Amino acid sequence: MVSFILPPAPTTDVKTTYGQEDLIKRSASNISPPARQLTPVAKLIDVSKCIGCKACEVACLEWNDMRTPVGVNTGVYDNPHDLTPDMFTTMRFTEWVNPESKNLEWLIRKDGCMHCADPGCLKACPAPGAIVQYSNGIVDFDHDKCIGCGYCVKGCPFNIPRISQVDNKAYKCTLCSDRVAVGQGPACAKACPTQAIVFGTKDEMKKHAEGRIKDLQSRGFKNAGLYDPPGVGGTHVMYVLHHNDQPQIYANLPNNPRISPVVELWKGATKYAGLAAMAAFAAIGVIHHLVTGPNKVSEEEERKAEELAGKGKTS
Amino acid sequence: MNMELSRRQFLKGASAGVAGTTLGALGFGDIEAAYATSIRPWKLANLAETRNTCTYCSVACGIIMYSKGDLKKGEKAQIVQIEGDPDHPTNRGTLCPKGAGLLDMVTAKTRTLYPQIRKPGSDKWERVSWDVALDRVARLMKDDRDKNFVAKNADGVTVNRWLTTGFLAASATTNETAWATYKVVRSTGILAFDNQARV
Amino acid sequence: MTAYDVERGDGVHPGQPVKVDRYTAGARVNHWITATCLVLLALSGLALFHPSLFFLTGLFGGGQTTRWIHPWIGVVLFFSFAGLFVRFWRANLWASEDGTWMARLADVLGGREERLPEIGKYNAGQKVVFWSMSVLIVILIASGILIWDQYFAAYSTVETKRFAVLIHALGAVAIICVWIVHVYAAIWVRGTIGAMTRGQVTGGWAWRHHRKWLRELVGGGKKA
Amino acid sequence: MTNSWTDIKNTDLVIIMGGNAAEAHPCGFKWVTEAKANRGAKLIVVDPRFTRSAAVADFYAPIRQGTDIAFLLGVINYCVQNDKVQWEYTRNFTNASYIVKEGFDYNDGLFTGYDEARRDYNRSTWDYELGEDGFVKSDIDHPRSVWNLLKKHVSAYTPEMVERICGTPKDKFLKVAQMISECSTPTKTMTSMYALGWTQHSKGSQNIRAMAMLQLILGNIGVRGGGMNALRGHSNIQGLTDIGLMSNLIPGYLNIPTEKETTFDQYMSTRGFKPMRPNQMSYWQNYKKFFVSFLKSMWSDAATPENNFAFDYLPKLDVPAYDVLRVFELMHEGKMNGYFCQGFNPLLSFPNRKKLTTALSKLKFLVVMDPLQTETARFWENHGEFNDVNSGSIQTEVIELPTTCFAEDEGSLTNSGRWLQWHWAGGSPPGENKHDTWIMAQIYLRLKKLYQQEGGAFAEPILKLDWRYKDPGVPSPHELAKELNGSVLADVPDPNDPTKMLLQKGKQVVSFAALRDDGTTACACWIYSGCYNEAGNNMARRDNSDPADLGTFGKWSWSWPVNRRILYNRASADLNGKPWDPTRKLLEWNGTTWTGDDVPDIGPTMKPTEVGPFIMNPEGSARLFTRGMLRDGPFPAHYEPFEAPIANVMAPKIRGNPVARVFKGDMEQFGEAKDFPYAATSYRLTEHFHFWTKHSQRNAAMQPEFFVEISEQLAAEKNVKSGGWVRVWSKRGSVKAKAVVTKRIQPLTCDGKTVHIVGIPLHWGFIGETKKGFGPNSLTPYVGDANIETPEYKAFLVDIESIPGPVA
Repeated sequence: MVSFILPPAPTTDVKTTYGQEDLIKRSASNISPPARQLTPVAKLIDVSKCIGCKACEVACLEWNDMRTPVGVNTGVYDNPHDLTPDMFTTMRFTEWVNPESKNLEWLIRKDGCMHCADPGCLKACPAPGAIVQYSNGIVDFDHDKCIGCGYCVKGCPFNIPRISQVDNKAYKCTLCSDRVAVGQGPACAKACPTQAIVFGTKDEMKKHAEGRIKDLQSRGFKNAGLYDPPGVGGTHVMYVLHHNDQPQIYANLPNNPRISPVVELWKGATKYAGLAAMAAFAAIGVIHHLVTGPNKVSEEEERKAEELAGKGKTS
Repeated sequence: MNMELSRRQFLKGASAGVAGTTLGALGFGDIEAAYATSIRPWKLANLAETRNTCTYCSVACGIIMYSKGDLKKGEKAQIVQIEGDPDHPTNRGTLCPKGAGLLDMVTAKTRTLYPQIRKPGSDKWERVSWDVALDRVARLMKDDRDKNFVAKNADGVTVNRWLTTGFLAASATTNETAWATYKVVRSTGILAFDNQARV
Repeated sequence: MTAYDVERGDGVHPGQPVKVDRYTAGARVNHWITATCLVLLALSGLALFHPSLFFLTGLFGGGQTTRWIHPWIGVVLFFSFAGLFVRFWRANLWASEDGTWMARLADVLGGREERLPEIGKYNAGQKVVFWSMSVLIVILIASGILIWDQYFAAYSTVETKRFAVLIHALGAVAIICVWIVHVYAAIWVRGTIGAMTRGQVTGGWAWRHHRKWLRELVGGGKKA
Repeated sequence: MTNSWTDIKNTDLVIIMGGNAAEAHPCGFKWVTEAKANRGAKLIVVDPRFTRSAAVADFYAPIRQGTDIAFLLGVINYCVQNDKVQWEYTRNFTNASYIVKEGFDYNDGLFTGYDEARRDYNRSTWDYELGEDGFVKSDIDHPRSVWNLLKKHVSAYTPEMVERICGTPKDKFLKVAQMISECSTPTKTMTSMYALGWTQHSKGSQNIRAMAMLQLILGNIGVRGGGMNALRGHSNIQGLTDIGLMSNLIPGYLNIPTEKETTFDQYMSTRGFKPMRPNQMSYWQNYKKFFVSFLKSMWSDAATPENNFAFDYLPKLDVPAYDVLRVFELMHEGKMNGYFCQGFNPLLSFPNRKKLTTALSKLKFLVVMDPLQTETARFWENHGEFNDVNSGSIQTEVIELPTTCFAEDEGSLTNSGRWLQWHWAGGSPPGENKHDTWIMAQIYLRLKKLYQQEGGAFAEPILKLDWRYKDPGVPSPHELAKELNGSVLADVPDPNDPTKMLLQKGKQVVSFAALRDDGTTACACWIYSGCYNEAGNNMARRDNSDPADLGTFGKWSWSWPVNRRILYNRASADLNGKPWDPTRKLLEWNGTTWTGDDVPDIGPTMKPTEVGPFIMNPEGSARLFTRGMLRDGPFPAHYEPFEAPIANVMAPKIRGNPVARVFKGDMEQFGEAKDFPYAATSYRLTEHFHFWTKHSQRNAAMQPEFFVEISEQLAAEKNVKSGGWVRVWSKRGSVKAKAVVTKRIQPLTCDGKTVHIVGIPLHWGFIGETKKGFGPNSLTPYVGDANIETPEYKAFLVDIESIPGPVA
């Protein structure tokens, strides 16, 4: 019996060591494409199976040795209320009345880093190597290199990274790259009781999603689909949504996320045009000097000044 | 005789049960690899593993407790991580939020740590030794039992019951503890004996 | 407006050559503080502006320090420049001859001063530098505060910050270009730097470049 | 559970009613999602609230708390009316065709024989009619056949009546009934998942019976993917109940004698039931073997045939049971001096907290053994409004003994699927914490010493208690587990071949089949017999292979009885022993013996056509009509909770369950709908486990603060803002909480009246990492189920108002 609940065991390919040569992207650096291409991985979050139990949140906290403060109830189940430097993932609950069926649907979305193929955080980061992307797709922060400028926050189309007030460094879900490195899935995926969160190679996750989507369509969710937004080159954290035609009902999941054009302009044209402009001004100065030579005061002019001053004195 | 299957055997055996937790090489390689990176080293390296059962609800999920130090080797053991047991047929490595937080219960700031007595009318605890506490308990029991034990009821029927002291048994102790408790409590003739089955 | 052309402390000392007081000690200190800040800001800013310049963070003891020190230098610069502004703004108000001067930019660049009108304490070029600096610094401090996340993260949306960070970058590029012009002019026009070091220029220098100002000083001296 | 968690993956329809599996048992609920994903199974949730289970359900129907019987009898009525009955199963495997005694009747909400003064029935007419042969008469067409009486009984519960009582819109009810009725075919099964949502009512037992009856007529008991599955609460509550840690129990569901049963023979005479139908097994005929073996395990050599195996050492009951409600009532009356709490927090667990505090204050001594600091151990400590007591005036001596927790302890736990799973200690205890076993042993040894030195009241049972452990100070889990399994005390020669030994002295018995009533065997808990036999510790088995891939896992740990995974599994095959559904084969009769994936719940060679599947019943069949076994009726009937927003529309004069026990003074403590207009219910949240996880910082952060849930409509009426503060009060107490205003709770219309529901989760107290808070037990009424006294936590009345937040 093929289980739809859990993906098939992945077919392993070339074993590899894990290091700089596995990076396909490195913040503020140009690197040559990696010699080996790792199997792209993905975490699939099936929102239709999520019971919002928060096991993933607690597992994440424990695995990462984090604690998030005991807050207050604000009239909703969303505790903690938002992502923080000590909370890489959180459940966002939405009570949505389906206009067609008139039935209440309790939409529960696990929010966290989407591990974009084209990561805005990495694009914005000025610190070389502080944000890296491995060729399996995981986008990771290297806190030794992070300078805490918060550019990643501005670069992210999903509003994920958070800057710690304690050590002024950026934090977000690492997709448990340390677990994946030793052949395990992320802590959240392992814990998830209903296996609404599953982890595997991206291809397997897409296949797995197909099965789930068929099942959902058979249950009347005709717009069920996979959320793998092309605007950011696809993501390594994907959602199965029962209403894929309107992602925004899931606590404002972006409809068609992409890196903000402002950020593109800032990190694109501006960067180069800026340097060029400054260089140009300097160069013009040098050339001008060569051509016209120094602008010197002549003896005669000194004398004229003395005359003027003298007049002024002797009169 | 207790067959221990490795997680991977289990994978082959059952339907891809715990694939989610034991993906072979998602690109990355072995443990040394993790050390070689900027990411913090594999957290569970060189820790002792002990199999246990979640203490909370009666789904009874299998768990693996990772400890610094190994009780089986007679060492002091400090548990540092608790995860679901991927071999377990029911939970297959998964845990609910309570189970995922088990470690915090083991290491809770509000765990009891030594015997204490609160004297009548007092507003504070006094720390005492086990001997003092246990002798006191035995004495209180005996005095009450001797005073209020009912050997025969009004009709002269032998009833051998002790009604003035009651015992509320736990709900998460082992069957073995339960049996030891049963023996002791019943032998005294206590009838006010109950457990958490109802609430 | 000519009255504005003479600033406090300006004066003439006859002799051979004539010496002319152009900047008071206070003005010079104020200027160099501002100048230092601007240079440090440029260096730390550029370090975070383009990866190829990230090595500049080394000058400040690493990226983290660079990140937190940059905005504080900005604050110092802002107030320091405010001082300069108070000193210089009147003399930098636009005068009739400035238009002509601008129109004859070719002669300016060619160093053919004789074809230019007599100029007060500041020529149009210097005034343009002065006012661009003033405007750009306001833009930079404003946009800078918006992206000073360590203290002000909560006060604006991410979208606002995105625009702020772009504007900050553009402003920085502009101000650096202005600064290059400023510095180059000082070097090209020999005898200028002394104005900001010793506070004096030679009479010839004043005659050649700011004759109107010189006449007023002399005239003023006559009045005195 | 009749089945197991993993078996749920075999079902076609899951009905979650009287429970909230996704919320309270997420990892067990996994198997519901497995069934949905792989079998296309459907999930129905019927609940007053749109729960986390409902969030992933295919169909949700609202219901007013405390009206489940009306709903379920309505579904049975629907099945009867539309002939959606698994007839072969119902005819052959249930008592549908048995004839009931003349004179049995049901009128105005009452069965024959009600005595209002005693709040009890004379149940003599609630029984079968016997023939000359002494066996029950059987004829399904007889006007007094169980089936015809059932038909008549449920006919009142029309869809209209269900809507009127339950507030479930007719169309939604019919949809549910129709979906359920489809499972009457032999190849479709439904599983029922329930928990405290059914038990915590004054008619809790009948809630469950109603569903059991429905499952029987659908042919869903004993089959894969079927059954009655009690999710159960704590990790070993099943085990503690199995081992009989209750006032009236002996391990393995034997009973403590009452004072009417003065002698051993008199006690036995009312047990060991004879078959009521020809050829039936009536397994309780072995009662004496289990009972004697138990007595031997208690008092060993001191239990001899001469002293009736120490029958007199057992205390005799003067009342049906000393359940917690009765005990705290006695405490409240000042009739108790001492109390022990072993890993239990009654101050937050039992109803009417004010009464509990008064009761505890009247004790001479209270001993608390717990790994965590409990509110109960600190009931005397003033915590402002959260525990507003005057320490000085409380004369109770409290002794707190620190225990180990699961991680530091070895032994077995029994889960709701009856699996006994062994676990190992992995951590060193903190501080001076000790195992509960060590503590019990120390208390026992010290008490014994005192009796040896000073003598005292009836010391024999204590002095002669079998305590021959390697280290009497701390019996090992293995020694105790072996006692649970049972052993042979004396050689027993083989009757057929005297040269051979049937049983060998000192050996562990294979299973309860080997137990004897002559004192030659000892066994602490007969249903656990086989858990630790000569084959070793079967509870520690970890072979998770599942050959049929049907979730049996027969070699994983050990389940009672005799490693049987699905109870009544013989009923998975038809009268001739062929599986109802070959694709979900469990057992099959091959002509000479039963074969299959599970241990047969019947003699392996017993002919299917002769012996019924329900061997524990003298009838050999399952009971739609339960004779006099339950105090409140052989059939379930709709009764309102003691505190209900509307009167009982079927019998307006009856308040609550007419035979539920109500102590003097408590009746006056029930509130009226006019003063307390809103229907409250209490429940658990997935982020927390009772009062334990509030000690876990990470769990505390997930759900930090006490709140109550109300509908947007009620919030508007009462001008309550979500996230604002409210006060909720009943006739017994008052609590302050944050308000969660939600679409997940909707007002219902019952008997023409709008009923607003107030949801009150538990979990908060005055110790731990969470914000200090109250619990629903400050509000709940002091009354329990008519049969087993489970407190009525799920349905009571409150009023609510918006209040300004505490000035912090």
